[in-house]
Amino acid sequence: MEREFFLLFSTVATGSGFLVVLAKNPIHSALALVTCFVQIAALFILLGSPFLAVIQIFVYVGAIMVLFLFVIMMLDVRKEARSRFLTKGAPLGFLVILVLAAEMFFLLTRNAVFSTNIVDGVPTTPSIKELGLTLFSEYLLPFEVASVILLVALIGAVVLAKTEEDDTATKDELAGGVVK
Amino acid sequence: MIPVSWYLILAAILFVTGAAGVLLRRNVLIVLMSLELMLNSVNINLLAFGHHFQDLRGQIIAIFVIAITAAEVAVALGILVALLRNKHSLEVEDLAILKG
Amino acid sequence: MGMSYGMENFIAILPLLVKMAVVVFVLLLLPLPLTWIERKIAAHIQQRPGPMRVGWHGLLQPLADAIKLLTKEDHIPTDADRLLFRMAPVVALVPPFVVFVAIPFGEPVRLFGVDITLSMSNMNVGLLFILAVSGIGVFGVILAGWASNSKYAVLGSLRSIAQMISYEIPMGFSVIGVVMLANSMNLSDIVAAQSGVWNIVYQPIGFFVFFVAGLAEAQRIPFDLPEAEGDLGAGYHTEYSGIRFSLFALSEYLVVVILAILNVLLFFGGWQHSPFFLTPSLWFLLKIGFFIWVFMWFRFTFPRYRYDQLMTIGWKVLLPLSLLNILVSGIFMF
Amino acid sequence: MARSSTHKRSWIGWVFFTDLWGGLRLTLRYMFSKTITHHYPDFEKWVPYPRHRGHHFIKTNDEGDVNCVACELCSKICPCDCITVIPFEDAKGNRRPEVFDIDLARCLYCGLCEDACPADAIKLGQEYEVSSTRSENLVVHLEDLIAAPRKSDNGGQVMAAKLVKDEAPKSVTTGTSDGFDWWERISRKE
Repeated sequence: MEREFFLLFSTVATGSGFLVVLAKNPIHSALALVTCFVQIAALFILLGSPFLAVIQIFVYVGAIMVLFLFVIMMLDVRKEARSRFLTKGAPLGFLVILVLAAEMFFLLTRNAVFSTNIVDGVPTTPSIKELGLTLFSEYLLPFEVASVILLVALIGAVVLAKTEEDDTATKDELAGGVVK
Repeated sequence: MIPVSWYLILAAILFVTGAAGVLLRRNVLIVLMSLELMLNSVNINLLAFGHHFQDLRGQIIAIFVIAITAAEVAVALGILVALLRNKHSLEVEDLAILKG
Repeated sequence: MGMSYGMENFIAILPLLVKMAVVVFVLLLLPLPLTWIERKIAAHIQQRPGPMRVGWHGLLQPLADAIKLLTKEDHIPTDADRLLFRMAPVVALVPPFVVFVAIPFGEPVRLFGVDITLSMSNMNVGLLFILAVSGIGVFGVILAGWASNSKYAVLGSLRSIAQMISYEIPMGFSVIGVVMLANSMNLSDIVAAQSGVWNIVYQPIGFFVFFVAGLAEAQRIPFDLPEAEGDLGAGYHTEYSGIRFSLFALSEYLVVVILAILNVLLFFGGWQHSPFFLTPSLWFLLKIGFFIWVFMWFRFTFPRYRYDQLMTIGWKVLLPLSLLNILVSGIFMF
Repeated sequence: MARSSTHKRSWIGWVFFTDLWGGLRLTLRYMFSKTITHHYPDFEKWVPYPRHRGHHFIKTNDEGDVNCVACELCSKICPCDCITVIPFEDAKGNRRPEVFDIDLARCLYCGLCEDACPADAIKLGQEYEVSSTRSENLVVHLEDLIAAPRKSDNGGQVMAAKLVKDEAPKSVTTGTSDGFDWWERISRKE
């Protein structure tokens, strides 16, 4: 059962991942990315971390992608959809991608350690309580640093999106820019 | 049980897809989205290893990744909106003004 | 989250399948009585009788409306993004249904010698799950607005996005006090924690913020800016007709029901303290009905806020209030 | 209707939403009060004022002949060209209409025919239920016009009525009671 679910989720995730890169219209590729993120959240449940799955949906799907779509809708992308697809340096890029893919393929197939499941017994799902305790004790400093970074990003986004003259568009951008 | 290598292969495929988007596409928005895809594939890896080795740290680092990504996207989109106000273009090559 | 662990035999998942079927059936039929009730309330507030002609006091009117909507022409604008236009109503409908996976309707009951929990999944991140999934609901609105290729629709969905993003934050913060009191994000635990006193007593500010933010999330009056008929036609579903339009209406009604359920579960004790003549689940449903009635009462009483007022209320009133609520509850619990 | 209250509220009222509660109290009272609308067409019917311009009728004189002299002035003045008149000479040697058709689907009930008529024949009466599912039924002839209801003598009242369902459904006033003035229902006792 689990195996079938994994195959289903990973197939859809891979397909929509390709669509992100291949779609001409940014809206389409954003929606493909949303699909991909939802599949990845489902995979997180298979990996025994429901909390991360919900956070994934909350932050990535509910906030980041909505923000993306908001910006895309504010800009005029109809003419973008007709513009040139690839960059000038595309051949070099293709080469790099090929090397990267080959390298990963090589590492994954030649390394025998990960091809078998070495944990015996069913792995237990760590509770949210454990997760929270570890986060707030052992990783307190990184946590605080992350929150400061979020604050800085918030202020930065507001400053960037703010225009000199107070036009009406600022309010919308502010509303979009403040989130996360 | 699903062998951890399956997750690694999936993550690798998504990572390469994302990298292709970053390197090949001209549209800034799609480049940003491909970046998100790469970060997510890394998250899959983190959680897969955390699950595999029964270690909480995988989840915790994934939480940090998600938090920092949120910050990154907010700033990136802010920069994008500010840029578009000055230069009406969404293409990567038109935005290379620092190159002189 | 035993989603796929050890569910080999069919008997084990039979109760789950039955529960799913019941919930889907009820949810699909729920808007019929709700539209009738809403129209009757609207009518009586305006001192008129409302629908009277189809059936006894117009009881069959929603059925007639449904038949009308199903048989109407399904029109797609010329320059619309046809795939997304068709997808949007379905995308809007999915999150409200998914939310019901995590909602409990009472204590476990014994039926045919089997213990049956009155929820589909008693997940330990239930509250977070509900907030996250209802946050996805905005995608249907975005798709509809974008795919219609109409100015009204795009403006409506832009407003929608800004509003939903703004109010999700105070809404999420306002329930933190409740989670602190119950020491859990599991909805059954939250209800169990209110066996003494309802949370409304300890969390009046939290309830206020949640209620107002919920009205905004469901885009009900006085926060129905995204579909303000005065300035936007019908907002994001301006271009929709027939069956697709009715799917949007269905999802809007379900969001209202979810909000009522969440208000009762989080702040009004769920199925606790039922009076002697009611079973706990019926008592729970009664309270949900009361909240739905309150939402409808509000709708026909208040005028709409202006857009800048909406943003001011969200960011300058509700957000500080919810943060203050967290601070105060934290101090008291400490 | 709207009483403009400009008196200044204290901040305590603002914090506890006194004005919102006031609105809610008002609508709650309305929710459980009697409805004030006409229960038309099932139980009540509005009888229009005599000045109302509805379905046309043609007056007859004491001998039973129509007043109309078929001068066709109404047909000429009609802005939407909905009246057809064909004259003939009857046994007494008077000029009378052989055909007098009005297409109610085209008529805009402006009353110009009434003004133009030199013989005090055509008038616009009280009848307003002229709907039909077939447009042919909307062309009324001379005999229909003679039989049509006159101007109302008890206008401006709500009468008890019941719906008669046949080919052309109509609400027919019943009973002998005088009816009542509708405005009484919404008069506010303050």
